[in-house]
Amino acid sequence: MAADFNTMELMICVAARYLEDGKTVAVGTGAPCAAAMLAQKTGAPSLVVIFEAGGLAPQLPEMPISVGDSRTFYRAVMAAGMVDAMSTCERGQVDYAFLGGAQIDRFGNINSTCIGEYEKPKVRFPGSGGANDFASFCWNTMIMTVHSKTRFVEKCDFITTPGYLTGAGAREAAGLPEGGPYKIVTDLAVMGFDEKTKAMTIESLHPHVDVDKVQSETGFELLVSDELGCTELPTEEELRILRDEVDPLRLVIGRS
Amino acid sequence: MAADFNTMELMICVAARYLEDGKTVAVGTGAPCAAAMLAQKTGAPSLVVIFEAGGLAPQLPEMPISVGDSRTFYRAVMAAGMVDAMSTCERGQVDYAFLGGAQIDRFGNINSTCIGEYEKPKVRFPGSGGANDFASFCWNTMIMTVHSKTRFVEKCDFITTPGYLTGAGAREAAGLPEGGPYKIVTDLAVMGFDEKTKAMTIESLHPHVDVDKVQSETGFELLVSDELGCTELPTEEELRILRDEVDPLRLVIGRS
Amino acid sequence: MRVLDEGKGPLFMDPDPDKAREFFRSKSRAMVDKRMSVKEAVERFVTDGCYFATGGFGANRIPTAVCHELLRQGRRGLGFSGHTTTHDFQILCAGKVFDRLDAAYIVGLEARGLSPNARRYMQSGEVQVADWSNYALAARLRAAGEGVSYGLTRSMLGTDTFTRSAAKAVECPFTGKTLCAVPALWPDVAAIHVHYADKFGNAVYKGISVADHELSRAAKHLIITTERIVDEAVIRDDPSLTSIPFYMVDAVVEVPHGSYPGNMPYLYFSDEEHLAEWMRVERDPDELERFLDKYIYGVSTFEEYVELCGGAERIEQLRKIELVEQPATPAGQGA
Amino acid sequence: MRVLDEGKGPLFMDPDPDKAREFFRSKSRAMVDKRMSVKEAVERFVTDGCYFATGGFGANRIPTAVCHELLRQGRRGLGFSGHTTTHDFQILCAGKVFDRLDAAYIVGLEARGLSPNARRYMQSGEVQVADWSNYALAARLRAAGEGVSYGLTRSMLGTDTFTRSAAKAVECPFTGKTLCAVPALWPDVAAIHVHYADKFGNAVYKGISVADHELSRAAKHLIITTERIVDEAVIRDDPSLTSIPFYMVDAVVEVPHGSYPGNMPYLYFSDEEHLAEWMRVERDPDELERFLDKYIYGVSTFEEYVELCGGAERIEQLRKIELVEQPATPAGQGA
Repeated sequence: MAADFNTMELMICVAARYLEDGKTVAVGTGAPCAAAMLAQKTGAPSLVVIFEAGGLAPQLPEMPISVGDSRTFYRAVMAAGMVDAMSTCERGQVDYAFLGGAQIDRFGNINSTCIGEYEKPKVRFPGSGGANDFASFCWNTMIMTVHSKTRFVEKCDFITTPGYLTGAGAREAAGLPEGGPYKIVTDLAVMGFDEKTKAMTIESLHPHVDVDKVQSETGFELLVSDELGCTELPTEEELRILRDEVDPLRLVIGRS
Repeated sequence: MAADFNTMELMICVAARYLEDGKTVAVGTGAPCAAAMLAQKTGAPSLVVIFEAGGLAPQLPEMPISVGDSRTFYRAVMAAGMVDAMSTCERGQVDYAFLGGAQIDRFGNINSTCIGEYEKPKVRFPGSGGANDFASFCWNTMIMTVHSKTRFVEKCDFITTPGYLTGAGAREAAGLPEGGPYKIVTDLAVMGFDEKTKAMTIESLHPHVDVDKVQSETGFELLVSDELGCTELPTEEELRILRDEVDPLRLVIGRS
Repeated sequence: MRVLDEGKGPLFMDPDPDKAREFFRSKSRAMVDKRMSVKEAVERFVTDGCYFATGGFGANRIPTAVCHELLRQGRRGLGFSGHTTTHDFQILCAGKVFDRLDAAYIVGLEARGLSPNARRYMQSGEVQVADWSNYALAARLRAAGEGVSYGLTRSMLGTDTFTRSAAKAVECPFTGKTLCAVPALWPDVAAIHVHYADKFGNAVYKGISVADHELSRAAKHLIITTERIVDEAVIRDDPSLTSIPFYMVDAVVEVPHGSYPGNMPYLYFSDEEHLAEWMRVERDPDELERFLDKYIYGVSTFEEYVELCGGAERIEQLRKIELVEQPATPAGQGA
Repeated sequence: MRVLDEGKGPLFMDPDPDKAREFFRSKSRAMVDKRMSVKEAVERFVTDGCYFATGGFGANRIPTAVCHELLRQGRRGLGFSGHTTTHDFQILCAGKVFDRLDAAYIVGLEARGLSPNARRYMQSGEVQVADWSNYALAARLRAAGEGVSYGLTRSMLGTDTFTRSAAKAVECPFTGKTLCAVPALWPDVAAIHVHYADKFGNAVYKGISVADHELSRAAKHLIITTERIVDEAVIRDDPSLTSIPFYMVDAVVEVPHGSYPGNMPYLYFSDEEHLAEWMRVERDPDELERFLDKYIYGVSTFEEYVELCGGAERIEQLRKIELVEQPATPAGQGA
């Protein structure tokens, strides 16, 4: 019988598996960091973690609260700066970056700036931070988020961070380097992007979820992969490591 | 009676007096460094010395052999890098720079690259090094050199480093920041530059030298300042400090 | 080489490098004693309407004492910028210190959530904003420190972040490709907190530099707050360690625990309980008012503030967390 | 925003950042043991015709062992660049290793005078040259390390140095002022000598960085020669000190006294007598030939070379000079 887990644990375990060994990942706090730490303790022991404020390849003793706090360069190979960290991304040495946001559209564009009129917003969010840079520079960007219609929207109120912009060819036309959204892991499914159109595509459904359910929680029409799969559940071992070693204080997995 | 001194000692003592206290100077090895050290020990105790390779405000224990050797950051306030040192110049914080070269023209342009055809030169010299950058960025550039017709030429074979280029307004037209040649100290005279035309102008004659003598050793017509002066001789005190403290091994002053 | 597109966001500061050069030409390079109180430093260098920037990273190695002092002295109408600004931003919003903002990361405190009061202020329409990415802001400072009028990045392109910035998309003269040009930014004054400095301003920070290398070379005036002031000889004994040379610095202020309630690498972790308290009281403007009266307006020195927050005992607890002897649990979270 | 003028010098390397990104995408980021001999490092990473660059500053913290090995392995047709290159340049000229050159400071050895053989080679017409300033070359490397296609400086403008470079004068899109745009330079391989490194390539140098921060981020392949190899824990114990992260590095070669006869800060001063000997023998090509046979072609390791030059005893003398216990007198000069 499958292990018992909450949706945060599920998302983290699923996301972690996409991080290949020997690659680099730029992470923030919370779930992305947990996914990177889990990957390091499972299939990707030599995954290199980079923080935008300058922490390079730390041996994280616990989850950071800020991407610039001491934990992010605890026993790191280098305590660098933002220019050095971001330059590493810009010249093409960072494989994955994790992003978050309030809204996401079919091309993986993200809004983390505001809802409503820009000059006097209904809701003001933090803005880009390093997200726009990561999404512009890194080869594959990943998103972990809960799946809802208010989040997966037809049109973002503001495009803070580039996905594929208006679709195939648009990044190139804008001058962005090759790269773009890779996987979106939600509490319902894993989505990728259609190779031709760059539109969001359901690739794998979580247990007890069907396409209609995912579509009903999405504000635009999703494509469905020809090779639609069923998400592999977290293993007992993954859950044990996540709970006992990665997040023993349940700072992230306790939020679900 | 005046002290006995050689022309190198004369040039160094004269040049040192132009370095105001509390200012910054970018220096190379040899005579410029001796002038800066002498200034620090006489009228400009808080003159800040900067080396292009990164040494900032060292307490020079002796003359460096290279502008990147250990002496250039001995007990410095910072062992920085070339970008940091040059940026300090480019953003306008360095008052003086000393330059040298094989040829100099009436507008203070300098050749330190080659004599003859560029692709297959008769003589190849080092090239710019940091000289072009210093002359572009620093507020006042200074030259110490022996005075001869082969050095003071009508036209440089190659303009390595900018003086006033083709004269008044030319730096601005080329896009260079404000700045340019300030004083040229030779074994015969001190020359400045005419405010209006930016042409080289005799400002002060060394003892026993007249305008004709200077002109006869110069490959172009020099202007003569309305306030032509007589160079003040090195004092006993200056010479003592130069010989005993700045260059006790006579590495520079022994060359004359 | 053409300008292909341009953001329509406001450009608050002139990117003319010759004007900056004129300023730096007149800035003293004399190695003189620059020690003073935070009160004096703010009085002398931060004027109403000037453009201000903080070093560090939001709640890590931040110049808290300078931020508090800006409130106490009632500074208004400032321009402000930060790559990730969190608790520093929150303090400045509480005093409505700025009304022009180059934003990259604002109103949030990362994993701690969003500041209710900072959001209210940013949603009030009282603040003129340009949006940027973190790296774009760092690139603006870097260009300024290098004395050129713009810097380059390949980010921001194609997004509303670009549109709401004052960046321009330009064609590379070598490759024909599109790059994002960002205008140099010389803040009028910046404050950076460091581990130690001598009285002339030669300063050393440890751990990540964030964008403080760039900021310290770009700021026209620079206030250094430092955990401790050391003899000049400590600096000269190992010049490889120096982060900031004295000639950039205008004021050296000794402020032990000066990043509190933020994290100071190797010395003390952030005080998550106090930061949570900030977030809690911000829900109610009246309660925030009382809170500010108690912790900022009602004290005259930063030392008093630290005392109010638990003083040496609290700092000792935070030291243990910093040294990983105890876990860093965000208040109100955890099992 | 227009291109106002352009240098007519050759551009040896493609400044396309997307091609560089493709390379770096495929470059391994795995933390693996990269220790090898200098022979193996040169065999694997420096191929005939590739573009090579050295770290340090001419005769200060230079990768002498790699330069010697290039001669022993008979590398030809290389491209080469250096901000100030002096003794390193002299060695490479002795082997006619390169025939394309981005020059900023060449043929001279600063206060020591000019290298007769380097001048002969540079006056032979065999070398295709572009001239730059030191800072322009550093700015080219910096742009490359940042992943953009060009960098900016306000130098070089209006001179023949500009004309003989591949720079372009461009109009600033913000101010309308003229700037000098220099194309990004990603060397195929660079060699940098450091104080210590772990086996993965995390490397630390002390003293001035010259342009090695920029070079280490720009080079596609990087050979680190190091005075000593340390345990990974030494690096992780104080990550503030790290100069170069492992993922830039391809080879880690332990070479004690590896900058000899150049200066290594805090360890040994330059051997002015040996450098003077180089200058002397260079006057006569036959004598130079015999000299090279003895010191480079006739030995198989760098250790043998140091032995020939006086070994431990000589190094101890140079250590005393470095520590300012004895003066550093250029040979043949002084009272």
